[in-house]
Amino acid sequence: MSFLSVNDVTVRFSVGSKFAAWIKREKPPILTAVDGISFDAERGESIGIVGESGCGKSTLAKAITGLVPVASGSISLDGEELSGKRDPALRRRIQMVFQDPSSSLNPSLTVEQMLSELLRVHNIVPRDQIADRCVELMDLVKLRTSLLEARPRRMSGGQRQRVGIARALALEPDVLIADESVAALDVSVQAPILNLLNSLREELDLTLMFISHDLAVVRYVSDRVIVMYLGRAVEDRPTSEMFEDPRHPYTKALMAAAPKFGVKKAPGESALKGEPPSALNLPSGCRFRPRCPLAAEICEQTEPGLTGPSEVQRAACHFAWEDEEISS
Amino acid sequence: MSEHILEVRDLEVSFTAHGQTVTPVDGVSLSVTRGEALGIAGESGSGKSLTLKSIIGLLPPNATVVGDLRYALDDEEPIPYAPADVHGHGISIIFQEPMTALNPTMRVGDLIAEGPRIHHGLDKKAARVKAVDLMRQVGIPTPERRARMWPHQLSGGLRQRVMIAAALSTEPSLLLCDEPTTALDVSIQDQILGLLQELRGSLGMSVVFVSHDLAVLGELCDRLAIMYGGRIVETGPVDEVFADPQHPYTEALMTSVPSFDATAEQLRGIDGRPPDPRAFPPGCRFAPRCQYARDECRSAVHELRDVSAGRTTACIYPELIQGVKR
Amino acid sequence: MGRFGFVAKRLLQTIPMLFGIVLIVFLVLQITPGDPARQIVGLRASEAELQEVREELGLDDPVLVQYVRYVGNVLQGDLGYSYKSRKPVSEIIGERIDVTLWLMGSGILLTVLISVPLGVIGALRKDRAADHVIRGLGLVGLSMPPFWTGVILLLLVAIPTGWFPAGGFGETFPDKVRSIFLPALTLAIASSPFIIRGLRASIISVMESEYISTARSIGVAGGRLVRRFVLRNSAGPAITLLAIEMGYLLFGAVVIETTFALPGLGQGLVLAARGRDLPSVQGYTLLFALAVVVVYLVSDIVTAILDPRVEIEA
Amino acid sequence: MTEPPASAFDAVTEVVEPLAPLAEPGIWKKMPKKVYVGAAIVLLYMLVAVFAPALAPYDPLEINPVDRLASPSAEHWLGTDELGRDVLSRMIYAARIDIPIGFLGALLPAILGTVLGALAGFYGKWVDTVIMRTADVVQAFPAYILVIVLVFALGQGARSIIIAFTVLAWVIYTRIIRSEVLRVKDLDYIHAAQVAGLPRLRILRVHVIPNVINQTLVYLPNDIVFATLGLAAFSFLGLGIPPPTPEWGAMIAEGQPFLRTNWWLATVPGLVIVGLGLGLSLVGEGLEERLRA
Repeated sequence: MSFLSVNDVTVRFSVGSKFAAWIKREKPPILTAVDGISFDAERGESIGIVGESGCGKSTLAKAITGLVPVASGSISLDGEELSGKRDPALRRRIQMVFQDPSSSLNPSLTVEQMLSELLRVHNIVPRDQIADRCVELMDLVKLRTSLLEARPRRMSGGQRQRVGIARALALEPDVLIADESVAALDVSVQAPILNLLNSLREELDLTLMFISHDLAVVRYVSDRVIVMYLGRAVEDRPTSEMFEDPRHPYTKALMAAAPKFGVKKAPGESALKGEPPSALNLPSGCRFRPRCPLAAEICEQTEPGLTGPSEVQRAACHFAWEDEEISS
Repeated sequence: MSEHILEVRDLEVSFTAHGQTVTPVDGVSLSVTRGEALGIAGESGSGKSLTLKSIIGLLPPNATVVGDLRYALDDEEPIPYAPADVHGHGISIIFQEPMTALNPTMRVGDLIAEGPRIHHGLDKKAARVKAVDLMRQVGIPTPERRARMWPHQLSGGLRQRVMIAAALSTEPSLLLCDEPTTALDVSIQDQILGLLQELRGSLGMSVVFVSHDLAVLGELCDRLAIMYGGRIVETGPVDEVFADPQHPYTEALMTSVPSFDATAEQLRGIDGRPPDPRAFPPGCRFAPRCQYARDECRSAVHELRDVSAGRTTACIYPELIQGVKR
Repeated sequence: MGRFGFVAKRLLQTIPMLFGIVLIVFLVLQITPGDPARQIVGLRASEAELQEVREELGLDDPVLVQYVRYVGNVLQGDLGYSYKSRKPVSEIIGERIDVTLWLMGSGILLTVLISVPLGVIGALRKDRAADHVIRGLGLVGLSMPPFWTGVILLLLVAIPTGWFPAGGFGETFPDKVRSIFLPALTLAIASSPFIIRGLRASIISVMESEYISTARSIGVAGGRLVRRFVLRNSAGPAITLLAIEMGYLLFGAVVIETTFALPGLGQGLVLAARGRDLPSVQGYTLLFALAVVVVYLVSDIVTAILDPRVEIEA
Repeated sequence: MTEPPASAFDAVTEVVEPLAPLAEPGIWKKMPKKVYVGAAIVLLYMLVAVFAPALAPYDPLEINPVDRLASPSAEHWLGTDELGRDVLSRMIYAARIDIPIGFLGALLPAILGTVLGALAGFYGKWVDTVIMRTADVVQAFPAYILVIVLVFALGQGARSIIIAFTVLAWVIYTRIIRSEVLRVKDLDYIHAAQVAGLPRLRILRVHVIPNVINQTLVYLPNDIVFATLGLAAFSFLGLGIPPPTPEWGAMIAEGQPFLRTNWWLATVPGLVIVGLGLGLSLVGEGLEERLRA
């Protein structure tokens, strides 16, 4: 049994107007944001989840933290099943760092109030040690202790993001999910936050799930990367292996599309044609087929499963492992 | 015939509120030659976007602009202009967020037709045909159908293409780009960059492209200007700047983003935060965050000095820079 | 689907609201102290006479039965009989509605004539002298009780010039115009500050949007910019604002009709309330509430037509 | 206009802008000048109300048939009314009626409306439906018409007026607070609190309310103006405070017949109302300016 186990998780939202559907005598349209995602993570492992907007990566994170209900499938941590209505003691073990530093901290509270509230409500440390623990947390995320008295408005984006990390660590979680946690920061302050996450993971033996649209960033912090497209995982491989030799055409295209130093853009060229289809109206067979350079007849008929030589070397393309034996 | 299509000398943009004056653009000079793509890089608060908007006079009314702006019509020498002179005549702009940049209550085809109707005196019907042509030119599939759609019915990538078509509708010789790919997905950004590169070639336009992302600028631009704290701190051809940055800030910017092809080594990043225009530090504005800073830096007078042909830097100790290992 | 769906949904939403309105008006009867029958027959009537009226009005039936009957009557346009004049309330309303329509109509006209130019000037001259003056006047206008404004107009305009009557409603068209002018002006002074403030904010927000920058950058300027880019985008909020203002205007009409002794619905409501004439009070109230519901509905539909983004979800 | 417009019923929420939280350090110092000017005016009115017995030269109810409709003089600064009562004294005593009713008539709906708005926005589902549909119905009655009807049903007097204002005016607070709660509820710090497993009521109390409550504070001064104007209007119509209690609106009504001869009888009470309204509006506008985030 793995430490964190995500098993065939599906998340659906009903979208559009129920009234419109009622008039048309149809069921309200259902959007499947996350469509049968499975993966296992070990304690201390760092998993990157990468994909473009609308691929379901943030929804997956919210499902794991319990912020959105799971339609089917299961999530378990350390052998314990995590339902939507999990009790606070279990909830505590999976914490999250959010994207936008301007809205991820309560503007009314000082850092100390924020941290001590959590320590108090969850009885993390005895009451008389709360103040000391707050100082320790600040040291952990490398912030000046004097900032304990500050409110978010007085802090820079990078500082706020560190407070966000401290807040998550206050509950002594086993799993830390970072959802686009550096995307809103200025380029020059991203690196220190990434370095901090890397060192904290080692220091505290955290299982880190790092969600991002940016392949290079994911590469920097993850042991293993899952690429998502329209709610599905299309590739799940160890980081170095995937970056050297991507197997899914979408992964290849994403890597080709990312701007690189010293490479001039060719006129009119692009790695990936067209735009993703609507998640409400998916094509038959493989959902990447309409944009795929390799698309063949089989892709129209059968949706490829996520398979590969091992549990952590998987890709959802009929042609991904053509040159290799698949051990199943 | 002059080489330059645009010349900006000692541009200052300032705002006064509650008796306090802030100058987020503080003495910027730059020039763009015909057919050239100039990239302006910088972080939030560097003044890059304000610089761009003052070229086309789209700053909010409470902004004060001082400086010498010259633009060359056809084959003439650059001459001073008022922003209204270039609206629809020579300079166009595209923005970061195409949803807010398109009129929500106007069909996209009608918006693109505005330019031809005003400047070429086309009637409604001819302008509409022209609009559809432009939409086809920027790679919008089924342009006849999409011309009748409202902005909110299009995806982000198509909206940005509509924005580009509207900008091209006045046949500009200089296109200003204000982070036009930042709000887009990587694969769509890649498409838009390819499109802009293609249009540059086919229309012979000059481009000024503003972005926080050096790699994006590198894909499209010939020359780079790096801005920090309301000033340009380094300029030069893209390849040379990347290979051998002559300002510590440029170097720091390059080493603070994880790269794609190199194996993971510890990223350096930059301590502190970008300076607040309300309280720029004295001397070299990067000095408080600079790993090479010496005492003299804190009183250095800002001046762009030539390093080699076509390259300038504001750093007084460029020889200290260790260089980027890539 | 689109906008048709929006209109359909909006119409459907109105139905439960109408029942709620009728319920509240009906409940007033229930909580009002005193015996309606006694009020009708007078203090000297015998117990038998009283009982007869009670039965006639069904006052002894259970509350629910009375409510259903009341709803049924209202649906047929039967609002009951006035305790005072014994005439049908609907007939009394018919006699008075003319004056109120005149007052509202000319009041709205003057409001638009005053507030649109001032709102536009305020927005275009934001934070300059003209804007400060307009905002200052607006602040004073908001604090002025409308009936007092009427009194001041009587004192400063009607009495010295003698052009306008101090009260009453004329018979001929010119007389009607003369007698409605000052009340309408009073109404306009009371409601303009809201509209000016809202219109100013709406135009400013449109002018600051990036699509105005886009338009200017491709050379759209002057009247064309206003016509094709500003107007349609700020019209929606302005119409909504005017619709909301209708609620205040109706109350303003009540007060102003009393100030200027105009025999309209508002004066009728006040007289009925003072005279404790319950069916009349209910009738007037119901009518006023219906007017608001209809105006809001129309405003929502018009804004939906103006704004392509209003889909059924709105 | 970046979003499609809301229905006219909910339009008030379109102009709601996020405000600084209640606990923003230093936000309550350094107010714009207009707040101090406005507050000084309001304070002056309050002092007059409190010290009315000491300030008023005469008993406001004392009838003096000999000295009817006297012009202003050293004895009667503002003259006397139809019944020979001293107008200045009546104006001063009226402050003891208008000010408390105006303040209470806004404060009670503010409390009720804020609580209901927070509940509707935070809990959603049927709680939201019930509260907001009720709000729609109340809002369908034009402004103070509902107050007239309620005063009709409950009987004249201060108590009925305050109840009627409360029944009517909670709607606007509810709409404002609800829309702000909906906005805040979707911010990441609320998600963070949920992920941290904090109890829902605690999230509402500590993380939501302190960040939206200033909306109520900013709207309150305007609402006091409306309530004061409303009270004056009802008394003017003869439906508010019954005579002989002095009340500014009623005094305007009493003075109107004598407009040609004793014009000050009907005009001066109005000026007094305008003064109070201006003071309150200045406070409201200045507060909003300062708190706008």
